[in-house]
Amino acid sequence: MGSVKVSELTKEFSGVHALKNVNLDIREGEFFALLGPSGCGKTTTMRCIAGFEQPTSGMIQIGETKVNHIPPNKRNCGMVFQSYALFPHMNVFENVAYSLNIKQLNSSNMAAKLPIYLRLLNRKLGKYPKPIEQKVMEILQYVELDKHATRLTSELSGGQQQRVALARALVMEPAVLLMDEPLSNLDQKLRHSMRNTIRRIQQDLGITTIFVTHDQEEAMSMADRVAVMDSGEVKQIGTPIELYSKPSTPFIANFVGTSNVLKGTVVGEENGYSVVKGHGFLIKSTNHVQQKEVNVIVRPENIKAFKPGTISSDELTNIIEGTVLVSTYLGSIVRYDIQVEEYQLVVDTTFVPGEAILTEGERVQLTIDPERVLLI
Amino acid sequence: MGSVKVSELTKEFSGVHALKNVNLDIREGEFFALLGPSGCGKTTTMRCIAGFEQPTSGMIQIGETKVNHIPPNKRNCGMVFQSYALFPHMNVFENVAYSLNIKQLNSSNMAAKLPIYLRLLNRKLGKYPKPIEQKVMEILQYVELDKHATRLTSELSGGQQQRVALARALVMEPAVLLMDEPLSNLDQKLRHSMRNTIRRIQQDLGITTIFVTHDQEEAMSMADRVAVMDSGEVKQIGTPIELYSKPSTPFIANFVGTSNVLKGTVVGEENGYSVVKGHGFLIKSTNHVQQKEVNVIVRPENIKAFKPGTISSDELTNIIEGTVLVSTYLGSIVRYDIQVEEYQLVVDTTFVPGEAILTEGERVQLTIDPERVLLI
Amino acid sequence: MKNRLSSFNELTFVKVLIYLFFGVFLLLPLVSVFLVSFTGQPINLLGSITNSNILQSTIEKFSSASFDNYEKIFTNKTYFSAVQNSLELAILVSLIVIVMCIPIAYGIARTTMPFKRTIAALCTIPLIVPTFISAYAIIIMFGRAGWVTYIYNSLGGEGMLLDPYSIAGIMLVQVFFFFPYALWPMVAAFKVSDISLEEASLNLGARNWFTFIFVTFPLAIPGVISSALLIFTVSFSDFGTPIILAPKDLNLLVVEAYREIAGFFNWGGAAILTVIMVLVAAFFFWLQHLFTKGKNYGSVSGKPKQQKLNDAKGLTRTLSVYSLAIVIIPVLAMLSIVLQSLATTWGKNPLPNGYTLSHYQTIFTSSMGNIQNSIVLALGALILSVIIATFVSYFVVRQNSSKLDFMTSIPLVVPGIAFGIALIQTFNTAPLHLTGTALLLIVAYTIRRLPYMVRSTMGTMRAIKQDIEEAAVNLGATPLTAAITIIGPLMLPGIAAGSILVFITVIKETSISILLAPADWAPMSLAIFQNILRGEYYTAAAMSVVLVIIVLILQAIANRISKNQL
Amino acid sequence: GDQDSGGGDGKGEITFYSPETPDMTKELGQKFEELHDGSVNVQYAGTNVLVNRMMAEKDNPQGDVWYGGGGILPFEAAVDKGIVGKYIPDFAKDWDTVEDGIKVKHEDGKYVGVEVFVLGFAYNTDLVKADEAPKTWDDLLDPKWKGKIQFSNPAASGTATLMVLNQMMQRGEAEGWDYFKKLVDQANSMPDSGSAPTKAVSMGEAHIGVGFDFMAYEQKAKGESVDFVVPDKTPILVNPVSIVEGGPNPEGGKKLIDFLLSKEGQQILANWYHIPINPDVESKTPLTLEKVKSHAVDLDIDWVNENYDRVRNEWKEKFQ
Ligand SMILES: Nc1ncnc2c1ncn2[C@@H]1O[C@H](COP(=O)(O)OP(=O)(O)OP(=O)(O)O)[C@@H](O)[C@H]1O
Ligand SMILES: Nc1ncnc2c1ncn2[C@@H]1O[C@H](COP(=O)(O)OP(=O)(O)OP(=O)(O)O)[C@@H](O)[C@H]1O
Ligand SMILES: [Mg+2]
Ligand SMILES: [Mg+2]
Repeated sequence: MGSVKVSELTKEFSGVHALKNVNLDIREGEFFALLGPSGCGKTTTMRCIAGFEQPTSGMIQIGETKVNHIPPNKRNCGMVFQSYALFPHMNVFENVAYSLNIKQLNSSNMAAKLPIYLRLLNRKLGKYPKPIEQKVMEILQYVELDKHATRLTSELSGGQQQRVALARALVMEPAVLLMDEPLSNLDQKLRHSMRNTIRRIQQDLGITTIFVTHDQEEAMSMADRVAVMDSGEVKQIGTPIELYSKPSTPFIANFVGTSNVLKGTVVGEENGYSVVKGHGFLIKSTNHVQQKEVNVIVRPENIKAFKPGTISSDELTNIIEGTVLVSTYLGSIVRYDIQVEEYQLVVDTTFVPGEAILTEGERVQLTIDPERVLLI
Repeated sequence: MGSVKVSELTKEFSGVHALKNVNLDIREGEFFALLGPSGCGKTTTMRCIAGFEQPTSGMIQIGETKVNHIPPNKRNCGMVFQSYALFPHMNVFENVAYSLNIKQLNSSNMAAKLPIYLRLLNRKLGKYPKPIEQKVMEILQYVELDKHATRLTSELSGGQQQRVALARALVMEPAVLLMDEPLSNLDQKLRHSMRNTIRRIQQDLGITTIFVTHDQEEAMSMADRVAVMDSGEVKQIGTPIELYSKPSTPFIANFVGTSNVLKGTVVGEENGYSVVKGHGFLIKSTNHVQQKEVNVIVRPENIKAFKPGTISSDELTNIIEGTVLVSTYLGSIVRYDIQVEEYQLVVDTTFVPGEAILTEGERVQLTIDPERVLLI
Repeated sequence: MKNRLSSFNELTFVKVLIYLFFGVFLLLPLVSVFLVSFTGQPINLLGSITNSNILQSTIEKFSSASFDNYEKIFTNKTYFSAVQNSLELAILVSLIVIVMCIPIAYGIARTTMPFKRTIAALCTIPLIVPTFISAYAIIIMFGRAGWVTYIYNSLGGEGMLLDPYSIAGIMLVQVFFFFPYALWPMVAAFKVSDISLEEASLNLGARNWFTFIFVTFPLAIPGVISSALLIFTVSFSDFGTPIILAPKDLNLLVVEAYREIAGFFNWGGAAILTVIMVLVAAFFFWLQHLFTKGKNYGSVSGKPKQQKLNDAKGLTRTLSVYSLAIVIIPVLAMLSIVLQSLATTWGKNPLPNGYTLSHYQTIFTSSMGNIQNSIVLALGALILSVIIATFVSYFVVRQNSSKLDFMTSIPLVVPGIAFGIALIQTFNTAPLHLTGTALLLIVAYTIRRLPYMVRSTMGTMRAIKQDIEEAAVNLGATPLTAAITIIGPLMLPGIAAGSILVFITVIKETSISILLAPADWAPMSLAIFQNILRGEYYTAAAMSVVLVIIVLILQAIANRISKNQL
Repeated sequence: GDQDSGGGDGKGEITFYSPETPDMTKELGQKFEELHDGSVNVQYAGTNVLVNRMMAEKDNPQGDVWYGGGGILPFEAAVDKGIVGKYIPDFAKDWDTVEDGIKVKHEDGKYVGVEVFVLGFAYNTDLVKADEAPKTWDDLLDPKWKGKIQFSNPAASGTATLMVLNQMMQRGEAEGWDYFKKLVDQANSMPDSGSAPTKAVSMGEAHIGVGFDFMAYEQKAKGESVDFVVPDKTPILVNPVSIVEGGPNPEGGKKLIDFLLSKEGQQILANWYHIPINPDVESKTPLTLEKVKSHAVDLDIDWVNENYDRVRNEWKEKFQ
């Protein structure tokens, strides 16, 4: 009932092609992420599903129903807007209670409607029934805003506002939940706990969820499947592990996590390894491909860096020489940019306190396990 | 000239203490990050520096000048607003050119002012001089929006809008640049390149920069120094490495990167190790402290997990037993939540393709290097 | 634009209702007026449907229909100069008023200027004073025997400081007594702007005034243009002032129309002039439409910002002094009216010859019922206009219903007397026999004053970002519920501004009241007008003073209730 | 105007349209109610508004009696519009249509006069001495009044059109237009309302104003420095009353008209400084029908009716 199917969706804004033949098939209860560079059409896709944009062409189905002509308020799609879209004249509690009020409104008879309208117009004009109050306060506790329930939304910080937007969409328990960068303004700790909250509610209620995030880690750790978009097109759909380990194009390899991409030509085979020759290097891979001209993809954490002469004996395949350009300390790891011929390779090593970090200008030897060299 | 000094800054909003005695001393040309949970007062601090909030008490100095009573337009502080605050009646180009127009206006005589006013009123009424046009287009190239120069800001995606806000602040080359989560709506790739752009411009011009980010990695990799705030107070100021390796409180340890915090009592010394006894564990540390009751801080990447019986011989100190609760795949690493007595420890291990991931419910043995156990 | 949903929903239903309302109570009567321009005699369209006698006479009238009236009017060159003069006057007055009001509007909406509440209160007074009375007040001040002239002469001046019996005199009255029509919608437009945009501008190095001109003001432009149009039509269709001040070479379109019908019962001629006025107005609406198209900036965003008031001392003081300097003129005029209301007689001397309270006594013994009627009728019209205007603004801004926009603005330029007569013609018999009921009176007031409400709510509506409404719909609200619970409250500044205008203008409305008010519903304004009619200026002045006091009290109460709206 | 208000016996509600002073009209209504059964619903508005209203209501008239309009001209016009009915009360049965040059009732009984209006000059006694005040229409052209005279605008006001038509009749058209060319130069303002010039005189805004007698005397009675001059030869008119054609309560309406001409009714008019037409009632002003008769010009009402629109249009073309 809550599955979402998007077929050949195209959307044009006065000349701008925001979406081109987008196809998505999202299963009921799935947690689905849209990933892609800024301006690639993620928000537009969501807005089409929610019913705020009329597609130029294409079909959208929710459950078994074609919804192209169903008005947005009948689609039962909760949405967390990228711009929050909070109601500025209502306080936190009222913002969150809005959809519950509406639900009650729709299910009550004429006479009972009046007090609901009154309290919607002004909080002083009506008391909220206990169940609504409880439900709202519960969700506010989840997003850690219960103490701010009576504040006006204009008196909140950016992150607090974002959490109100999140709570407002979650409380309505929609069949489909659309979240457009719902956690972008939260710190890591809070984001972590919000993720768990979202996940829990989503699973408890079996809500089909589509979310946009620019945060790799978030997409990877939360999503059942991920669609990578670029320039209005869907480039690849798959589980996080599929995308990470088998990206279908260099663009995706690069977009989903960091990758080093080198151009080369397959020159032959040796002991079951494909041998690729590039400008200034020779690399072996366990990967086999049809074509001659290939992109060699290596993840930063799959390259090891050694001071010359310190390579251990079991690391003797795929040795490349280079010079350290920059070293960046990233908490638990150290990231090196290393110049190898015309390429700048990114190499991540685990930071070991006390152990010296390679310094800029230093010569290094790099090794790559052939099993972790992807050819596409 | 561009140093920023904040002394005993306090700000109250009708009863809410947003800032309490904040002290910051930011050197000229420094790249300074404000870090802290949502609602801790980061935006308020910035707004006080920019002059949009009048402090309840305390002093703000830019360079040698006390600026408490200098209007915002005279402070020469560029700001990227958390809410972007783009001018909706201007297109992308005009938004970015705004401050250049003003600069030109201030430095021209009466007669020369007219065309500037005209083009500010309506883009059709005046041509922009070459230098302004060039400068704007250059910065738009940096933020990858040169193709959208003539779009209205309402026709941009969220991330594109954010980049306009960034370009608008950068182009004015202020003495002090304040950035409130300037990259929160950008994908990792773009964020990476934006960071480089910001860094380059900042260093070329020696702009003192204060920025807010919720992104650990961003703070760690970009900032010269970081201030960690909580509930309106500054808790610790230091370089990223200092904060990571010597957090002064468990809160900071937990906030700056993930930490496992265990409560324990120092029961004695052994071979130069402090021995700490907690509920169900005994841990040795090279750290020595005065007090008896301590917090034991261990980073996830400093814990190793083994299937029982597979521990290598040089890892025999600090062995703890536990059960895997959850395993999460995060691209290059796998994160385990492991139950050890009453604690849930977070353990990160490098993901090795092909190697089996520990499954939920499995028993594990953990080891911790005593050198990486922090007592506070 | 965005809501191109084909399915029929509640909002569509509301829209149909609104069209129906305007169709029956505005268009049908106006069509009758238009037909009259051919027949020269009243036409009862509704009556013809149900009553065969009426149908008979209607057919007769049509059989004698001709283009005579048109021929007469278009061969008469005085009408062309009348159109030209009226246009010049109205355009000039609206330009002056707009420029004059911007600083006051900004001061009231966005600063903590000293005496703000007083200034705001004083700025409603000019609206309350009936035009006839304010024109008289100007004569009392600037006339040959006026006290300003007296002071001017004793300071050595020759003749009159400013000749009130001239176009300049008319402009003086219109500018200083009509400016609140533009002021309040403008205040509303300034109120809804997004403060962080101004902060951004300051931050980029712009000064306060600069920020105002290039950021704050452009964002308020839709509201300002809307106000300008309002003042244009108010000035264009005002006949009270020119008739009282009566420059000898006076030749204005509305006066011509008024005379055709009032002096000569020439319905045909008046109908044509009405048609011309509607056409002129249509042209200006089209211009406005052209200008504000695509300017829905939406500054009330879903990332709510707190409104901060500008408290820069120099600025607020300057604004305060300036605003006081502007309102001093109507206030002095009002004082002159107060003096007149207390005078036994007031002849050629600068001050009255004697003082008495008897005029007030007269009012309180004879007109209390009228006061009560006024308030009840005005409240009725107010409620009806709030509801209709909210939806009309919604349709106009969100669904681009420019037809509706134009239709709700027509009443601005139809002379009250013409509209009143048209209503009587249409509703004098079954099937809708409403003449002589309070209901028709309220409906007529509503239609006539609704444009003020629409103008000011539309300005605010344009400032509300679409996504806020989308969020409501997304949370399950029907577009109607979203309009009521989200858009409505967000438009409050506009509704408040419009309410002042509607309430006050209904209270002082005369032309409709004269024609339609049944005896037991006679409002205060009617009593005032009747006094003026018979030269009872002292009593009329006293009534105006009472009117002003009543409105100020009601306004204070409304403020108390709604707290922060003004 | 409800369905049940009509009744053959003249009882029930009588709707009374009047543009004359509201308080006076109210008094008339009350007095009638006192003396007869039936209630009077007074609807006051300007003459023009009332006429327009009657025209609009023609298909279903709401009024019963129409009294007053600044003289007979609006009534003459209304005859053609078919909005006035026929009724001559017994009191006026014996009157000639025209007496002493004054048309006192309609030839077909469509209206009957209830009081007398004299068109003349109001002057401000503080600014103008009684013996200096103009005595004839020609006196108005005296250069000493330049910029000190007001008269209402003939393009708008019936009172002023009467003045224009009268001069045309007396002088012939060419000379008449000459006269007004000069008179317009003398004026400082030409308001639309017939009573406005008198009011301007009492305010001191004009020295001389052209208007009807009662306007000035009403002001004078209030203590204003105003007095009135009856010019040598000037239009004198009756202010009539009519029954509304097809009105809901014709019997009641007739009774009300009878009352207006009765002593009680006429006394009220006199109290408001109108010149009563019933000789049994004494005038409160220095003027009586007897005294002013000799000033009356011979007004050819038919000529007036025929030329009304034409002259007005010419005026507009010449002076605007
Ligand atoms: N106008 C206001 N009235 C009352 N409280 C306010 C107001 N503005 C901010 N606050 C409160 O002050 C505190 C600090 O807000 P601030 O915006 O500085 O937080 P922040 O650190 O920027 O948070 P975030 O990361 O969520 O943007 C918050 O708890 C907020 O709720
Ligand atoms: N109203 C509009 N008119 C013209 N172009 C538009 C409009 N709205 C969006 N676009 C364009 O359509 C493209 C897709 O926009 P969309 O908002 O879907 O991007 P997004 O993937 O959500 O990006 P982000 O991550 O930056 O939010 C963008 O290039 C944007 O500039
Ligand atoms: Mg987006
Ligand atoms: Mg913030």
